[in-house]
Amino acid sequence: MFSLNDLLVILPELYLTAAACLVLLFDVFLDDEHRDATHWVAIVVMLVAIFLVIRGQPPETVTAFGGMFVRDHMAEILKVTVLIATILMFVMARPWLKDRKLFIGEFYSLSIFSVLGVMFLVSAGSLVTVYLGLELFSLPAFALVALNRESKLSSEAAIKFFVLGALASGLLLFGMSLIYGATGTLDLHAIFAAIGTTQHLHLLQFGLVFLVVGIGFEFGAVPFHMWLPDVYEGAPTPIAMYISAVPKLAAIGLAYRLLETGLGPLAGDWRMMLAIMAALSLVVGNVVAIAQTNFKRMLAYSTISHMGFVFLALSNPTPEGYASALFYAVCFALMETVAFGVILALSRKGFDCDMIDDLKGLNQRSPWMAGMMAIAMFSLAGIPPLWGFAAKVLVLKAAIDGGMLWLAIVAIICAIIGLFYYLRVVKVMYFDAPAEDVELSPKPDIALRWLLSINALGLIAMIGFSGVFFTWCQHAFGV
Amino acid sequence: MTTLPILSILTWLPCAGAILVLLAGNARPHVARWLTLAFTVITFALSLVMLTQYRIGPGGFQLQENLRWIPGINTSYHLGVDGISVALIILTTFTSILVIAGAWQVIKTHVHQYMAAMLVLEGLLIGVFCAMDALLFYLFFEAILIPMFFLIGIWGGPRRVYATLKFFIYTFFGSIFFLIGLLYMYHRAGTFDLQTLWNFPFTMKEQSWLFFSFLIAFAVKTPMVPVHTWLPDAHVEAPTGGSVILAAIMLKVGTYGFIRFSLPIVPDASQHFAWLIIVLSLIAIIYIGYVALVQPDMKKLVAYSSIAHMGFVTLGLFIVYMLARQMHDIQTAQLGVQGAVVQMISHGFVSGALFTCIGVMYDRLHTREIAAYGGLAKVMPWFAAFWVLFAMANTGLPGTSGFVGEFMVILSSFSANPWIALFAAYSLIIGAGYTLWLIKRIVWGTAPTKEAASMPKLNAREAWVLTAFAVAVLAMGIYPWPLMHLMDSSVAQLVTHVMTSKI
Amino acid sequence: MSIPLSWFIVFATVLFCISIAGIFVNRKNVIVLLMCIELMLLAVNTNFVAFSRYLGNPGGQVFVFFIMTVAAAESAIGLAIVVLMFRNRRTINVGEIDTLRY
Amino acid sequence: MISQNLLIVLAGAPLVGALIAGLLRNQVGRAGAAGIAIVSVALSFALSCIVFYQLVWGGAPVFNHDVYTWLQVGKLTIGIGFLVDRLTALMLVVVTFVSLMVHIYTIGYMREDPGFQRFFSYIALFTFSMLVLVLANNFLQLFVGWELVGLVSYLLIGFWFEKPSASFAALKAFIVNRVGDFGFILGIACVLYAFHTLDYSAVFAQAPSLAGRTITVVGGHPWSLATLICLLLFVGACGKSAQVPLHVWLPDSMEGPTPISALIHAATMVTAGVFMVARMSPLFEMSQTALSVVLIVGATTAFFMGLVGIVQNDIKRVIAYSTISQLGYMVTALGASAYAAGIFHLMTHAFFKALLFLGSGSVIMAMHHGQDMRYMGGLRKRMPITYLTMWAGSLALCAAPGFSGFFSKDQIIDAVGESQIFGHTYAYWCVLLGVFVTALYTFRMLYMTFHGKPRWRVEHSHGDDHGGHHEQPGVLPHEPKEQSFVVTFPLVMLAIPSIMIGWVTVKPLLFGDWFQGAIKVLPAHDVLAKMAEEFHGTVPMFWHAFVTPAFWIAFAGFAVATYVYQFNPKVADRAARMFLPIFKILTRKFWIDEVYYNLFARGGVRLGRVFWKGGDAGLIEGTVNGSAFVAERSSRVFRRLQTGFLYHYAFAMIVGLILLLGGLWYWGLR
Repeated sequence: MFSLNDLLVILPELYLTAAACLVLLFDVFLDDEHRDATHWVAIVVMLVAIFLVIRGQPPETVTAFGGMFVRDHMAEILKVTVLIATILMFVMARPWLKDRKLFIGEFYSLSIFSVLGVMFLVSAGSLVTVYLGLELFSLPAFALVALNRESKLSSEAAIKFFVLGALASGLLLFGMSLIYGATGTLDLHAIFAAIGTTQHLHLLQFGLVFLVVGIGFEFGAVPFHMWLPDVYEGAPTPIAMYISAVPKLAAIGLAYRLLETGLGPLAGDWRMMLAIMAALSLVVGNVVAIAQTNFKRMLAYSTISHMGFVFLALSNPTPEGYASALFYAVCFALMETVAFGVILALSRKGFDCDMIDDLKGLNQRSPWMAGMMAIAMFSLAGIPPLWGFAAKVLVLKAAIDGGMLWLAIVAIICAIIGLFYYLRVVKVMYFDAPAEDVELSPKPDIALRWLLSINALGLIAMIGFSGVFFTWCQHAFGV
Repeated sequence: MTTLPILSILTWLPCAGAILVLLAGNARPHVARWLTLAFTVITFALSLVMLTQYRIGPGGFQLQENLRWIPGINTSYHLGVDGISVALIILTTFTSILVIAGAWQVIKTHVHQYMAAMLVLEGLLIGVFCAMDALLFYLFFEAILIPMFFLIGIWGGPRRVYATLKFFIYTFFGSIFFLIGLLYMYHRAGTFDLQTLWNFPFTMKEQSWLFFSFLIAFAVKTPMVPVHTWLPDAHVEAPTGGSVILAAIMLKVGTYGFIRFSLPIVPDASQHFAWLIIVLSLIAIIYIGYVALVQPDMKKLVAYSSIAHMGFVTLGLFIVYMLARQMHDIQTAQLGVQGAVVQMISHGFVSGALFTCIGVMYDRLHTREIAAYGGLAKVMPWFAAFWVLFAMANTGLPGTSGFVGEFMVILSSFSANPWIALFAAYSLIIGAGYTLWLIKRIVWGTAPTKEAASMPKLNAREAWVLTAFAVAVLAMGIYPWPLMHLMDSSVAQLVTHVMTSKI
Repeated sequence: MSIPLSWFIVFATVLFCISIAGIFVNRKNVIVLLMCIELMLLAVNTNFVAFSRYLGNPGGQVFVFFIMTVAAAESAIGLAIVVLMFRNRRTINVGEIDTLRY
Repeated sequence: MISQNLLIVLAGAPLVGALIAGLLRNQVGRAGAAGIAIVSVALSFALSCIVFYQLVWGGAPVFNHDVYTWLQVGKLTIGIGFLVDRLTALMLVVVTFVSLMVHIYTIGYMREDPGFQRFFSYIALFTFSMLVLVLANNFLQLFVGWELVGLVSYLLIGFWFEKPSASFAALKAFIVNRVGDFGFILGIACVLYAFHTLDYSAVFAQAPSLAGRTITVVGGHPWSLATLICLLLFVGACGKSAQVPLHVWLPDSMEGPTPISALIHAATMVTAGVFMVARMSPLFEMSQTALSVVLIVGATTAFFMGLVGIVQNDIKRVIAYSTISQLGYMVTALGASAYAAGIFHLMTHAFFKALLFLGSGSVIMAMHHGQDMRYMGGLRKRMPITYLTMWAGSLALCAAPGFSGFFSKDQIIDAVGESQIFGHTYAYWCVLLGVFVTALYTFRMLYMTFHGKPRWRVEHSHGDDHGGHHEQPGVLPHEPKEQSFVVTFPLVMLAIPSIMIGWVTVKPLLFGDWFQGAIKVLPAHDVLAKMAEEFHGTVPMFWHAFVTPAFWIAFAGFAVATYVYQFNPKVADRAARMFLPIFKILTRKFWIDEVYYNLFARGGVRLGRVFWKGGDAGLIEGTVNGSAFVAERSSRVFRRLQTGFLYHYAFAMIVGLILLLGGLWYWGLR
């Protein structure tokens, strides 16, 4: 039976569970003009959660509940990043939500619950916790996508997200059942140990494929990417921002737990699958993104291609590889927040700044915003001296060290293609004349502007601190 | 020796200045202008300080700074300069001042952004020339694209968007393979430190692959035939300042890359494929010469002539193997490399000056068509004098800087193989052909239109900028020894390093 | 005389395939999709129970409880979304939900 | 002992003059510019005389030092310095003297020209460049001076830049010279390859080592290194000294003001090639082949270009072709290893040809910038000084016994006669017949200009607008008259040496070792030595002239010219009609210009277009933009995969699943 230490280990999660419920209750007693209170409370909750995560972090890995819950540095980094990303979303979303009468408490409580799911997922120690974490994360996400009840697009996006998500988790579960059958345990480490002795290797590999599909879906890797563009486009922009950043981080945890902790010995099989998916994602993502006119949709395809980069690193199943993947995912999340943040800042009541052409002549209208967006774009394109460059270098290096030179070359060729659409955004903002009818003035919301600026400038500053951060990442995987 | 991190200051001071200038905002263009000028001047002064601190005798890399950057992949913030980079840095800082002065009233929209971009560009270029870590070099090497992208795209001519996108993607295409090469080297050598890589024994097969990964990057930047087509467009559309920086300094980054990477890291592959480079260089000299001959647009003409002149640089760099390894003629080999480097510097001044001249004319008639001009000698006599001087420098007339490099390269290439010298020397004829035909059409004769006949005289600012260029060109042509002395030991070290095979 | 494990697995696999087929063969109604998803989870459950019985390890059956709970929540959300869909679109015909594409 | 500072002042003074006259043109004004230029050149003339004196009589040793290091790579050091031996000294005096005369003359000739100061700064700059060339003590500096004089010549030919013909001629001159320099620089490179130094003394010291050394340029055919070096250098000489086939620029260069034609395109610059070959005598002596090439080229030029001179009507062009032909004589002398004779003729020619040009210039001024001899005539009375000096010059040119030209040219003819190297017979006939041609065109020119009835008329109607080339030919605003002192003084000053100089110089220059090793001749080639045996002093040589074929041939030329152009001009036209084909060939100058223009100028432009449109715009750009287009297109195609239908999405997932399974089955299962 479990001891109090176990509760201490999952303190952040426990706290967040309680906090989520509290926020929900708290919000019930507020009327619309005091809604801001919920906002600030939610942010405080998140900050406290960050504090708890970092503060209570034991120097070395500890497990709780008979190994069902693992608390290690990787989980810590992922949790902190997710929490930060969510805070960013809260702050940047507020004005947007207010404009659309969507500024409601459910937004916050749902988000917090979803984050909670991620936190369980990334520190899961057994198939059960993996599954529960995943569902706890995705069910609120479905709801969030449908947050805007009047919007046709949102509901369509929600339907697609929901059905495909359910399908994916079904596949994942089926794989889990097979692996359970082959190894006779749900505990990941036990599975790892059992693989050496099992007689049902085929069953195991069979299950592995299903797991890979599930993971691929979470990442949004080709050919399991179909949901991603539609959801990005259909979902309310803040939610799209959330979905672009958080699930990717969760998926890193998911992949590491399942594939490395659980099925490490089968690396020879799954790394090839990941490599193939990586190549497909890179090609499809970059090529299709060129023709997009909707900014969010373009970002979706660019996300797909970036997931290809993450797989590039994962296809080198060494701590170095995982570290690079983690680095990339975190970096990517923070780049996406900037890109979405800018269009959130530029949207107004009745005007969603989500077509690329809406950004025309932004440099004349508000140079600062244009600068932020340009930073995000160049960073996504992996141009130095921006953070995306460091991430790209690390990932490519991981691939080459893993003997996947061909994949690296595919990746860079696709990166060249990718340049087309990132540069097009910059071109539209800087070289085109602004369209008369739309007036592009960023929100007067101070918090948003500051946070956005910090986030964007961070992308430049982080190139200098890449060393430090990468050391953390390596540390997270025990290098 | 002082502990002042002079190189870092040189690199980052302009960038810091850029931020200040941006903060100055669009409302007060003059503040931006003066701030920028101040920063460029200070940087130039500092570069002179660096020159005094650099001890010429021993050569080698000095004023080194080394900080941990990404220990995870064993790359560090490692700066250092040898004679060649010192020369190039001073070229950069010097030219930047003139560019800023040249753009004084010419740039009217988003002045602060223009100035900031220029400053960032300057800083990054200096960074390229002092980076001693391969990844750091790549960082600067590629970061240059961003400010240039904006310079062409925002303040450029009618087809600026096409030109700038082409420029960016073209060069990115080249450098990304370079990146793969770097990572492969890391994979083998376990470090990005240049000095380690220079001595790392790569096998012939690896060297060949690495050679081409380097080649594609530097060939695009230099640019060499057949990947040169971005340059004419970029030049034609870029604002004057952009063209000047592009021609004067950015092209040098490519050849500098050859010096820092291709020659020392993969010497055997370079020897094996030297013929390729030499052939391409000769094609650049002759083929491009003919293409330049028929350009109706002044800027295109000068842009093409730049390509042809850079051909001399690559030629001088890659005959070193024939001379040093096959004929064991170290001295002539040094002559070739030295000539190539001198040509880099000289071309910086000459092409910079020529583009400034074209800019001066463009500001008056807003066209670059050769046919639109004529009789400058009567309309703007002093300006015409400058034109003739720089044109003569472009044709490699003795007494101007243009002569020195070409002379040395031709001389040394003859020892390598008379035919190379024969084709290289052909530029004496074709170069004179296209340059002086241009002069004949725009400086001599009579003005074709009333506007062309009534162009206002040079104003003081333009006159000073051109004078500065002229002084540089003449000084280098009449007394090039100090420059060579500055670089001599570094070149000698390079050649001796290149001589020893890695396999 | 007991039923061999393989029968269960085959049965579960068949169920699973049916459900999947249902998801992309069905062109009509979103509700059918929800049913298919339920069916899929049932297949998984059968697998878990069978395995756990034969391995003599209760973990699988515990997992099944969780799955059933989650399934309930999932279908709740699913139905909610479907309702929303119908409110906005006046249709829940899968073949007509293609505003978001390309 | 010659002091270095003296030499620096000698060479630098004209540069200073040029800079002041050019850059401060408005501050110093017209008089100031002229004064400064003249003073500076006069100064260097005086210093040259001092140097000459010190060297010849003062017993000063040869001066050879670097002033500063220009280039240093490893052990290779190239400096800018001075080598002053008797060859240099002679050139110094000649150059500075003629230059000074021309400077003075210019005051008169350019009096009304707006570009007065510019002109002075140019010619002063030219003097400087020429001095750099002459004083060079290494190949680099030689090349520097070589190109600088080319530059100034370019600027001066195009001096009246608004005239399209002028700027075209300038361009042509520069590019043709560049063709020469192309060979020249390769020659220098070859020297470096052979000797690993560019210093004269070092190279000449090692020159004998060339014997037997070969270089393989075309696979399997080793060439003599010496021959290659000399031929390449000689290409340069051809360019500067307007030898066939690179002579085409010199006639056009007459577009420049007449003083320039006198100074640059007759007296000094064009003789640089001759000077250079003489300077390189130690090298040329090493290669029979090179020498006979020189010989043949020189002889050809001497004869055929002279022929062209006969049919010219522009007074300056006649003298221009005569210049080419005379240069041919000098080069022939070099080819026959009679370097001294070549230099000697160079000197005399400098005087009398400058004289002729300045004289023609004075005529042209009188004719209000009309240059066509068909509208001249009968000027004898009106401008006596010009008339007499021109006669003196012409006689010298035709080698009339006693005149300076006689001494130099007859020696050349004899030398060629003595020479034994390949092609000497051909050369001998060329130079011999050349004498006839020379006499013919010279006296034709004299008669058409000064004798006979005036073929011009005076109309006071249109006022005092100058620059007569706008008016219809042969119509003058006012009577032609003798020019002012500044014009006539140089004529006289030049006439004196044209008449005298031969008497005093022929013996020492040719038949003693006057040059003291500045010129090296192998005993085998030393034709002058052979001639020295027959040489019994200057006076006997003078009397001996009347029994030489050369004299009588020249006299024949004189006779024909006199008969045709003095007594019945009809003959000329009849002859022209009778020998129409030949006449046509000559008037079209053997069609060389047309061929060059169409082949190189036009052809080059056409080639450039092909390269540009086909290569750059077509091939490369096609690929670049094509790939971008492909990316765009494929994007449009692939995005269709995202149909928007839920079941397709699900289907895609399942397909992916099955593919992975299949892949695993195919490869992974073990």
